[in-house]
Amino acid sequence: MSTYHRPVSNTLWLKRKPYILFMIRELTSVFVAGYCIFLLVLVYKLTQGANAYDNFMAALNSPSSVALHLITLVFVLYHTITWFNLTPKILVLYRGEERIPQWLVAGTFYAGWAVVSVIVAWLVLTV
Amino acid sequence: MAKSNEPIWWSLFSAGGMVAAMVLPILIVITGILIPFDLVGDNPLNFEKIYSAVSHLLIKLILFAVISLPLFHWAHRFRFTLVDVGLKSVSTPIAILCYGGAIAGTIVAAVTLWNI
Amino acid sequence: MNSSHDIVMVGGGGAGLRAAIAVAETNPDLSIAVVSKVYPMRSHTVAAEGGAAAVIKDNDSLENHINDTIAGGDWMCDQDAVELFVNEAPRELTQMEHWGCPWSRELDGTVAVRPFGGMKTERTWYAADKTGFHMLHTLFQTSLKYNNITRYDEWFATKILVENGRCQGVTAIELRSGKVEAIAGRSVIMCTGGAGRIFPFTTNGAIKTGDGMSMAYRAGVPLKDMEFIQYHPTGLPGTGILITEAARGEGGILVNKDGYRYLQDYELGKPLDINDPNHPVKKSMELGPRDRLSQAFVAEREKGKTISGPYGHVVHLDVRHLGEKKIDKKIPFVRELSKNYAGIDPVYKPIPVRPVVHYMMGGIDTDITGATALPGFYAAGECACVSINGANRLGSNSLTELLVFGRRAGTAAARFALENTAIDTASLELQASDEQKRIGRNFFRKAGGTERIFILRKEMNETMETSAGIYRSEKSLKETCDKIKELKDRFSNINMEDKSLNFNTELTSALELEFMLDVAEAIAYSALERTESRGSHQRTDFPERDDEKFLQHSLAYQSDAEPRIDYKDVVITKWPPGARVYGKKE
Amino acid sequence: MAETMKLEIFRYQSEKDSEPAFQTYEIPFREDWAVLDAINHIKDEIDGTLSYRWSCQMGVCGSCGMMINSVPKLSCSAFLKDYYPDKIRVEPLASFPVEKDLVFEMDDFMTKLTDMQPYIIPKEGEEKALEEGEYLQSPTELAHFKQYSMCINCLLCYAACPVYALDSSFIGPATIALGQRYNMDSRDHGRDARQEHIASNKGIWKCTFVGECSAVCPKHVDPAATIQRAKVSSTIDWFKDVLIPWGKKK
Ligand SMILES: Cc1cc2nc3c(=O)[nH]c(=O)nc-3n(C[C@H](O)[C@H](O)[C@H](O)COP(=O)(O)OP(=O)(O)OC[C@H]3O[C@@H](n4cnc5c(N)ncnc54)[C@H](O)[C@@H]3O)c2cc1C
Ligand code: SF4
Ligand code: F3S
Ligand code: FES
Repeated sequence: MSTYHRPVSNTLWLKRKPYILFMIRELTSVFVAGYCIFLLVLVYKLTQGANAYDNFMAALNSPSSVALHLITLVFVLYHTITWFNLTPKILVLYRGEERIPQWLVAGTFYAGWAVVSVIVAWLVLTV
Repeated sequence: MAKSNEPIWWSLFSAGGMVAAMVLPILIVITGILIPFDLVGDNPLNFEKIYSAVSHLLIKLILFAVISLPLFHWAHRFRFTLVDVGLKSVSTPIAILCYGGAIAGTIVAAVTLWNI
Repeated sequence: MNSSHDIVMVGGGGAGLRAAIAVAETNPDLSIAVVSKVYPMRSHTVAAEGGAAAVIKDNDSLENHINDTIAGGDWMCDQDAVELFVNEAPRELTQMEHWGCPWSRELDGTVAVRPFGGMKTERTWYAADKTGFHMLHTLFQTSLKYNNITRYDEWFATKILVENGRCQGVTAIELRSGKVEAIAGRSVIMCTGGAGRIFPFTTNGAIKTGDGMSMAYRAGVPLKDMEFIQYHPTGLPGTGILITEAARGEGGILVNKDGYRYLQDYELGKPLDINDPNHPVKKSMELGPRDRLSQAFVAEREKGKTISGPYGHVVHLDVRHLGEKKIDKKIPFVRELSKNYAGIDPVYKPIPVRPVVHYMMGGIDTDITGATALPGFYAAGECACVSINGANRLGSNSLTELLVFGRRAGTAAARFALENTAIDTASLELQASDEQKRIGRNFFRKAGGTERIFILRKEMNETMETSAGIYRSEKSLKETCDKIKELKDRFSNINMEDKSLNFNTELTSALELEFMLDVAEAIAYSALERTESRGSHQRTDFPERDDEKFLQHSLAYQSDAEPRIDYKDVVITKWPPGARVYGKKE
Repeated sequence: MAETMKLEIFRYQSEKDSEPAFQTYEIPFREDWAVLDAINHIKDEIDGTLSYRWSCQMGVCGSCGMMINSVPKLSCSAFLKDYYPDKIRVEPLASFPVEKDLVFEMDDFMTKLTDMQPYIIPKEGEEKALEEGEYLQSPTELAHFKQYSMCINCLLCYAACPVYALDSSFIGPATIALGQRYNMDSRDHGRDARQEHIASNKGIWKCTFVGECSAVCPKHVDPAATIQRAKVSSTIDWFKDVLIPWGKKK
């Protein structure tokens, strides 16, 4: 009598849709990091004076930059949505015996996100 | 108490995830859409304005967090992703590389911001 | 190769685990084996829904619980056993609480109780509608604490080992390897549960095949009161899945095809309006005892008032008036089961139900310590008959019984083990190797044979339902007795397709069928001999209760051609037989 | 002509086969049949050699878990009508060693569960005697752990978790949820002992929050959530330990 160990391959991740979605979720972090490096470069250009900075900013108008931004945006939005949707799993709150509904917890984060976005836009663009 | 250093990485990962979720989308919209398509008037990100803004300590700190924390978020996720796709045997070097990268980015960010 | 312990539990359900913990707690030096054909948490105690009875509230009294139990059992209960059971019940359920059982609670933090059928006062402790599940997992998880408990998970016991007039262990098959071994013990406690699978429609899981009853019967230990089989009035048609009595305890009603609450026609009281704050009235209408409700169903069917469906006739259990919120809070599992297995949501539609075989009042004859006629051999739980359930068990007494008598059997068996240390290992090994040969010859290596296990099982199911079911007669029972004889003959000609040693479930099905045929035989013959009607045993040819002749427990002994049925007195202490009255103001 | 459908079942018998294979059976299609009913039909009427575990047929004993079209399910609660007329592929729960056919080996889980100490560990010296009655526990306190006590040990969550598939040293979802069930019980004081496992490198920190454990859990235990919450509380512990090492030593 011997047991049979089924082989597990690393392509396991491609075998079921939920796993693929998970992998995409994890890979959003690459785009997150990418954009942060972009911000870092932007700040670095600031230290190099107006010229360097202006050239860098001008490059934002190029089609490739726009394309890269759009792709990044898609992934980062995916990150935001999955992140907020998971918050009620971690924040389990009770009002007496009743659990505060998950949509309410996630909803609060979405609302917070909207507020933060408006504030950031206002700060960056107008002040 | 079980000894594990994961809590430190995990808390940085979580903080980074939250910051990224909250502020990155709008920033990307600004630098990737609003600016190139001229939807927000005349050069709102001009050098003088941004430079003076970033000179504020508070803004520096915020920018520092916005750059550094998501790097740790990446480091943590990417580390596990690499392990998951089969690099388990080299999981320690991977961890060093990933977190090392985030730390390096953090230092560069700190130094750069300091210099403004 | 064979193993030896001080005490061997056969069965890892509620009774087996409670007994094991009792021993482990009283004496940490004793080595305990828990042998179970499934992982303990799969045991059918897991399926119990409604709750467990014990008096704790001020509006209740021990005397009430005793009265309800004795009257519910139609005076077939041994009153000394009932008294002791009721006295120890609160302590046992409190013990479960201390072990972490998630009992539902009152706002003040005390344990909540609910009403149950045949009970004068609400006294049923519950954990939503998964009481058995929570009790079993609490016991199982608690048992992990004791390292003097050795588990034999997925070991299938086949035979009791008797040596020098004493039970000294069992033989069992390790399912994963197919090896047959003796598991020796200075004392053995049988806790193998019921045998509902003898019948076609049952709330019982596939593992409830009367193994322990049969093993005892084969070893010469009598089976007591086997004619008393409880039908639960509200099972789902087809699957037999139980819709707990708690559904009625919370206010659910039973109606026939005209939407009429037919129970009022069967001396179960007058219905109150469902919106009346006093509905449901205890010991009345829907909260009458199970035997009477099941019998009322048959009468309605004969009047043509039931609803015919794909799995025979049904009536409706209506809980809609409770509303979604209460249903989700108090009986969520009822909703889940109805949705999954009957395709209806009880919030919006009534649930189709029919009586299904649920519980064996009878079993291995034991005294109040769990001891049997065979020294060193004890029994507890549904496979035993201490006689607290009489001719009809009251809902929610059984889970408590597992605890009270599981613990008692554990303590008594431990004492026996300490006093009788000698074990005849050599002879046991010899017996084990004989058993190995028998199993090899009759099953593993059996060639030829034409009978399919499934066909024999089906025929047994059919004869039991039609002739030994809710209503019986001499004619029908004689047919069943003959049929069982025939099936036993045919069993020796079964066809075994699977010859492998490793996890051979065809082998276990065959062994289980062989056990069930024994138990079916004991049931049919005991029922034939009892020429009266009492509790769940209703004879159409003898419709009256006969206290003169039958205030007696039947004892079935296996013997060559037919079992021998003997009798012994019911223990009556303070509560002389009376009429069973339901639905009346007291 | 009655409708039929096909079941493709994983077969492995160590005494005969060195490799597993799939065997296809044709079964009658019945509206109200669960996959388990169909498998029972095969066992009874077509092929007596097929082995699998089952008992309650009502989704509570936890024995009948199988991969049904690659998704872990209780076969007694997965209905043919949801697949008809396509073929259904049935395999033993993923990630576990196969004993025979659909029967998989559970030893790993049993060891992990035992190590987790899933029972009430009372505060020393403060145990209540039985005569003093029950511990008081409000419905709210009950609600805090009730969900985690609903686990039927069916192990679907293990079969769904890719992390466990790749690394079976991971303690895994159900075991952690059961540890947390006791940690959150107002009667228990054993958290420190359980943290040794929960907060170790084989425990919660291996979980990358794939979340499939919760998606397949038939009893809505939500082990994924439990694990993430344990990460939060263990992180708080860690900071307390590091930042105020002199505090909180009892
Ligand atoms: C659906 C349902 C609902 C119920 N609801 C209630 C209720 O609300 N209240 C109440 O009081 N009662 C209720 N009951 C009755 C009660 O649950 C049972 O009587 C009780 O659980 C039986 O427990 P047990 O320990 O005797 O047996 P079980 O829990 O059936 O355990 C039997 C054990 O024996 C083992 N075993 C059997 N044969 C062998 C063998 N050959 N070799 C090795 N091991 C073997 C099995 O593996 C198992 O571990 C209900 C019963 C059912 C079916
Ligand atoms: S957590 Fe859910 S899926 Fe996992 S074993 Fe428990 S009940 Fe099954
Ligand atoms: S699927 Fe596995 S990775 Fe974590 S969230 Fe569940 S345990
Ligand atoms: S058979 Fe019990 S859970 Fe499916």
